[in-house]
Amino acid sequence: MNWSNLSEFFSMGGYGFYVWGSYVVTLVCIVGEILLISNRHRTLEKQHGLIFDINRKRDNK
Amino acid sequence: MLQGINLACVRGDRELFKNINFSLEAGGLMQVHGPNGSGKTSLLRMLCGLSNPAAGEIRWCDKAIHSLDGDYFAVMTYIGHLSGTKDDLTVMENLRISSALAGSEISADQAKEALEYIGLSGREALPVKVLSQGQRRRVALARLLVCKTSVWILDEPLVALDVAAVKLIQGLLEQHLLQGGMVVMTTHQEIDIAAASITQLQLA
Amino acid sequence: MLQGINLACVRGDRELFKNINFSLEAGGLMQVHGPNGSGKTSLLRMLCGLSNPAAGEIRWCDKAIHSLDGDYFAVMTYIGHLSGTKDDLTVMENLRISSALAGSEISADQAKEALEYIGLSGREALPVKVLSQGQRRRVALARLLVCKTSVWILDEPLVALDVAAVKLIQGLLEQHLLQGGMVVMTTHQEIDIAAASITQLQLA
Amino acid sequence: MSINWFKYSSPASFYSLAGKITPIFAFAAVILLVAGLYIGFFVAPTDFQQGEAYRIIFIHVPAAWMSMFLYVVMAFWAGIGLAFNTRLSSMFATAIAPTGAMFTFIALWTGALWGKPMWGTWWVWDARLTSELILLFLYIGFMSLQAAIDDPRRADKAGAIIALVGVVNIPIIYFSVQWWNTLHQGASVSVNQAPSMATTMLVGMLVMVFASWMYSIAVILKRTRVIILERESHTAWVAELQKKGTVQ
Amino acid sequence: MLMWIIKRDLLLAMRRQSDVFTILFFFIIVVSLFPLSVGPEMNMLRTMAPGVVWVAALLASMLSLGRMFSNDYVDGTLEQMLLSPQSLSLLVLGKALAHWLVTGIPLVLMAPILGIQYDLPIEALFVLTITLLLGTPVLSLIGAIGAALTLGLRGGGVLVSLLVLPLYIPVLIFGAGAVEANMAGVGYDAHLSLIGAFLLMSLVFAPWAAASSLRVSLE
Amino acid sequence: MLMWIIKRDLLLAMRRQSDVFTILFFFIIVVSLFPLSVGPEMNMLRTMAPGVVWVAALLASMLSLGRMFSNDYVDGTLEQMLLSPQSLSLLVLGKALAHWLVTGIPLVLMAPILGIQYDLPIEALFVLTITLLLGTPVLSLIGAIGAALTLGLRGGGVLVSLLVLPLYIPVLIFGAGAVEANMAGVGYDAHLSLIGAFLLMSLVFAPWAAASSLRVSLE
Ligand code: HEM
Ligand SMILES: Nc1ncnc2c1ncn2[C@@H]1O[C@H](COP(=O)(O)OP(=O)(O)OP(=O)(O)O)[C@@H](O)[C@H]1O
Ligand SMILES: Nc1ncnc2c1ncn2[C@@H]1O[C@H](COP(=O)(O)OP(=O)(O)OP(=O)(O)O)[C@@H](O)[C@H]1O
Ligand SMILES: [Mg+2]
Ligand SMILES: [Mg+2]
Repeated sequence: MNWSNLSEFFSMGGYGFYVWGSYVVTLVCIVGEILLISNRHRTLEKQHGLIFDINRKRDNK
Repeated sequence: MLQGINLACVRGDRELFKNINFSLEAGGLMQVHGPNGSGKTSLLRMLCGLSNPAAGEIRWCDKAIHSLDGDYFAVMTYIGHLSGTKDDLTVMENLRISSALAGSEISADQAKEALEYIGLSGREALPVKVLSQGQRRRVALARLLVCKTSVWILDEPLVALDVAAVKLIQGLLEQHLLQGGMVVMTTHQEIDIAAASITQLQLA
Repeated sequence: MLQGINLACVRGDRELFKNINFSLEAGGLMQVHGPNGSGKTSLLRMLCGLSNPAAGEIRWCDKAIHSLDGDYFAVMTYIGHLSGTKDDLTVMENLRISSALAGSEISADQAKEALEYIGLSGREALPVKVLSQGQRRRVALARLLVCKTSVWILDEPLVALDVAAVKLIQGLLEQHLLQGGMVVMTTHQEIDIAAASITQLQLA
Repeated sequence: MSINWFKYSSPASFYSLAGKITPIFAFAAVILLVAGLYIGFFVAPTDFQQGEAYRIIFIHVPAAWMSMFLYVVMAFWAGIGLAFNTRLSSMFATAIAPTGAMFTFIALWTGALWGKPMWGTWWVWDARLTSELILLFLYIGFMSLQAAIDDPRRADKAGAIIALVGVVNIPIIYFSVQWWNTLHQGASVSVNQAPSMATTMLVGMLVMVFASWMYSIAVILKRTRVIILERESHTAWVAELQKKGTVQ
Repeated sequence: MLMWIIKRDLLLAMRRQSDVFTILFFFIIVVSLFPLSVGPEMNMLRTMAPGVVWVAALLASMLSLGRMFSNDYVDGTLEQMLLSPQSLSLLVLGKALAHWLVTGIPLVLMAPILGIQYDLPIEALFVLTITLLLGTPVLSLIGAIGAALTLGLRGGGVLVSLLVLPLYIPVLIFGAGAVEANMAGVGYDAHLSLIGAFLLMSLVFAPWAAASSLRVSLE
Repeated sequence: MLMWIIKRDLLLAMRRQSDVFTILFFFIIVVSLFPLSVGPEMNMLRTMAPGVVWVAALLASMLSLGRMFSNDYVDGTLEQMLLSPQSLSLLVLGKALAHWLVTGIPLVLMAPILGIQYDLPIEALFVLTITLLLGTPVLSLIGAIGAALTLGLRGGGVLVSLLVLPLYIPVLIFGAGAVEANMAGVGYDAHLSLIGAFLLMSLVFAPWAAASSLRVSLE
């Protein structure tokens, strides 16, 4: 084990800004990418749902 | 009201016409005839103030149009060879924006109605670049439906239109004339438009 | 010789037409009719190989045209909505260069003759940008006089032309058909062309 | 066991296949990520030269490798799509680009953050750095071109051409930049002075590389599915899916 | 009117979202090209930086000028605008502002990041951004005159750049100069207020001049 | 065919002489702006010179790319060329060559004069000219691909630069590198033969790639 306590872990031997800056931005990128894709998927679902609704209405008439 | 006095047009070293005189009253239609290259477009561009006559003067309500500027533009609509539509904007946006820039803002409903009348319903959301030639022309002409101007200057408005659309435009012009509007137009196609007074202007 | 088999066209999410079949023999004229936006231009662009049909095949002498490529282009001339002329070049240069690029070089005399025939004499040295709309159209159509191709595909060739020019083109087409050429054309104007066989194709 | 691969080259059947296998890769990615980070932060010792700053390596190197590799894969699929007119391969290429660009960006970003403590500057015009930057431009060019074309099939073909031209250029760029830089003995520091790595460091890094692999595969499959849906929304099989309510 | 024209141009830009991004990336690429051809020595690059960024911004803004009126000219919408009852100067102002929003703003936001590539100190980055913020609208406004004049283009292409560039150069010199002054430890207020003066002057005169040019070009 | 297309494009350039001059003028301006914005130290300017001249040449050549096909596209002549029985690659080659004759050659001729402004030694001027002579055709050829791909896309002018600039980089590096090598007293043969190799490669592949791009764009 390299770290005796949490603050030592966060300070990264004085390089905290650089190390955590890298990891946080990477995390943001990855989460952002996943969110963007699922967002795209959800709007598609909504659109298809809409088409589906219209079809149903037409069928009912 | 709209008067041309001794108009002449020179293009390059060629004199296209001279001593053209006419006077157009409310409800009057003027049809400009002539073979290709006889100067019809040149005349119409003068009438709407886009170019200046080599000689003579154009008057609106007895004042020279170049002294009126904005006031004349507020009562006049010109539709020329170019369609004046943006390829990247949708049909709806084109109509609303061009009307707004021409001085009369219209609501989405009004625009929708006009587009339906002119036969573009279902195409409101398409960008103009994917439309057919005749449909583009219709977008340009749709402005006539929503503008509140009295002088319409139309350079071959019927080009690329199908038979149904020609009928539609014919009806539109007749209605405009009936309401006291004025129309100056050219066309190579035969068309009969009923009007209180019709002037035929023949260019050589 | 020119055959369309089960052609279909899809634009965006709209199916413009499907199951179009036709066959055009030497001396045959095909007129494509339909309201604005019915897909006439789209069909003609397929016929000349500028776009691919969504389904079906176009054959020239029983071979699919996309397998022929250059060989088909050598016997075909297309004139569409766009004039295909350079604004900055003179009428004469336009004609000579466009013929050369289309595969048949012509001499200045030949070009002069063609331009005279089509009613542009005296304008040979003017840049196309100063010409009137109808005159530009004539420059484009002058290519028909000097090309030696047998299939002509013409998209509204009569637009912007005056009555005299329409007559001229009519005569030209009839002569071409008489000599065993083929013509596919669209137009919204009424025109009667004599031909050995006439196909009327109506798009919805 | 023989799988009928042709069956899966149609978007419809690929759609359902991808739906089934994506979670597997996603799961593998998470496991590997956790393992890699654990090794990276808790097992691997402090570097005696660089101190703790070297721990950036666990994302920097995987990201840099992925960025280069994905471009080649993208160009490959785009080329296949262009040559054989297979829709699915073109969709793959389109789906790979954003992920590749993201890894390129991460490599640049982490590199810059590493450079400041190590070299005293965020950026130097060194061969590797410069060619990574140009790689980002190539990705962005590919994506902008595709975004600017409305018709997806045209976009596929146009994108394929630029991707192929780009892939020819990448080695040329890499070597020219390297040579340019060595001729000019300007930069006094270079990434080549990497520390001789402890085994645990190496293991951590490799685990992270595999995690990036799994992540890329999962994300790309998922994005391909979205693209398939977007493009094929008018077709019968999507309508079928809608009826069943199984679009996801 | 002003709102409509800005709205229209922004809408057109949105339709081609890639437009905004490509201008931005053009800027980035041009700035990044210089080190490639000059060599990687940081000291020299740092001295060059303000000049390079400014020249690149000027080019990026200038490159997109062509489209300001010519698209509208070709499809006949400009003709229609001239026939509009509202003031043409206002219209030109609207178009110049839209141009700045689409091209200028992204450059301003991007500049500091590029400055880092050239290892500029923080304060210099700040000055660079401020000068660009004040300077880029001037480029759009003056550019509008040039764009309007080039519409007619009767052999006057060179004449126009000759006419417009002398007006660009002061902005460039004071823009880059302010950053250099700051890096040399000298005050840069004078530079800034001069650029501000250019901005005011061009806001007043450029729309009018461009409107007249448009009328001439379309006659 | 090849002759006719070259002839045509040169004729068009002659008609619009201003275009040729603007490109040249742009080149001169960009090169001359640098001393203005960077400062007058001769040693530094001399080191910068090859890079600046090469970047300026690259930008000037790129600026005119937009026009390579788009004019022909708008007025329908490109459509007609696609329907020509002759090979499209040949046509593209012709257009790229014409582009080089109109934009590349004037730059090559102008470069030594601009080099003098930066106090380059005679031999370096000579090397600069040679590299430009070999390098500018590559720019036109690769540029043709970008121009063909972005055809008909609004905002294509900037998109084209985004696509081709990264591809230009090797030429830029070796072009500027040769001059720097010469000034440093090192041999520059390797640089030259590399540029020559690029030229050959792009002569073979670029027309073909650009022709396919044209077909895609016009579909
Ligand atoms: C923005 C700055 C940076 C960029 C764009 C960058 C880019 C890259 C690339 C593309 C690779 C993979 C190349 C290959 O494997 O051949 C790589 C690997 C590597 N980088 Fe960086 N780097 C940057 C900064 C740094 C810094 C500051 C360090 C450490 C001082 C560093 C250390 C390493 C190491 C150790 C490797 C892997 C070892 C190897 O494969 O040779 N990098 N980097
Ligand atoms: N610089 C010039 N030198 C000689 N003639 C010119 C010049 N500029 C224009 N022309 C001629 O001026 C005329 C312009 O005609 P205009 O466009 O007004 O015709 P039009 O009646 O509208 O014809 P169309 O029915 O074809 O539209 C053309 O005959 C053209 O040849
Ligand atoms: N992306 C799209 N989405 C929906 N419809 C489209 C799309 N692209 C084109 N269209 C439609 O396809 C049709 C194209 O028609 P085309 O140009 O072939 O008509 P045309 O018969 O030549 O008409 P015209 O007589 O007006 O010249 C138009 O109705 C247009 O609205
Ligand atoms: Mg006319
Ligand atoms: Mg049509």
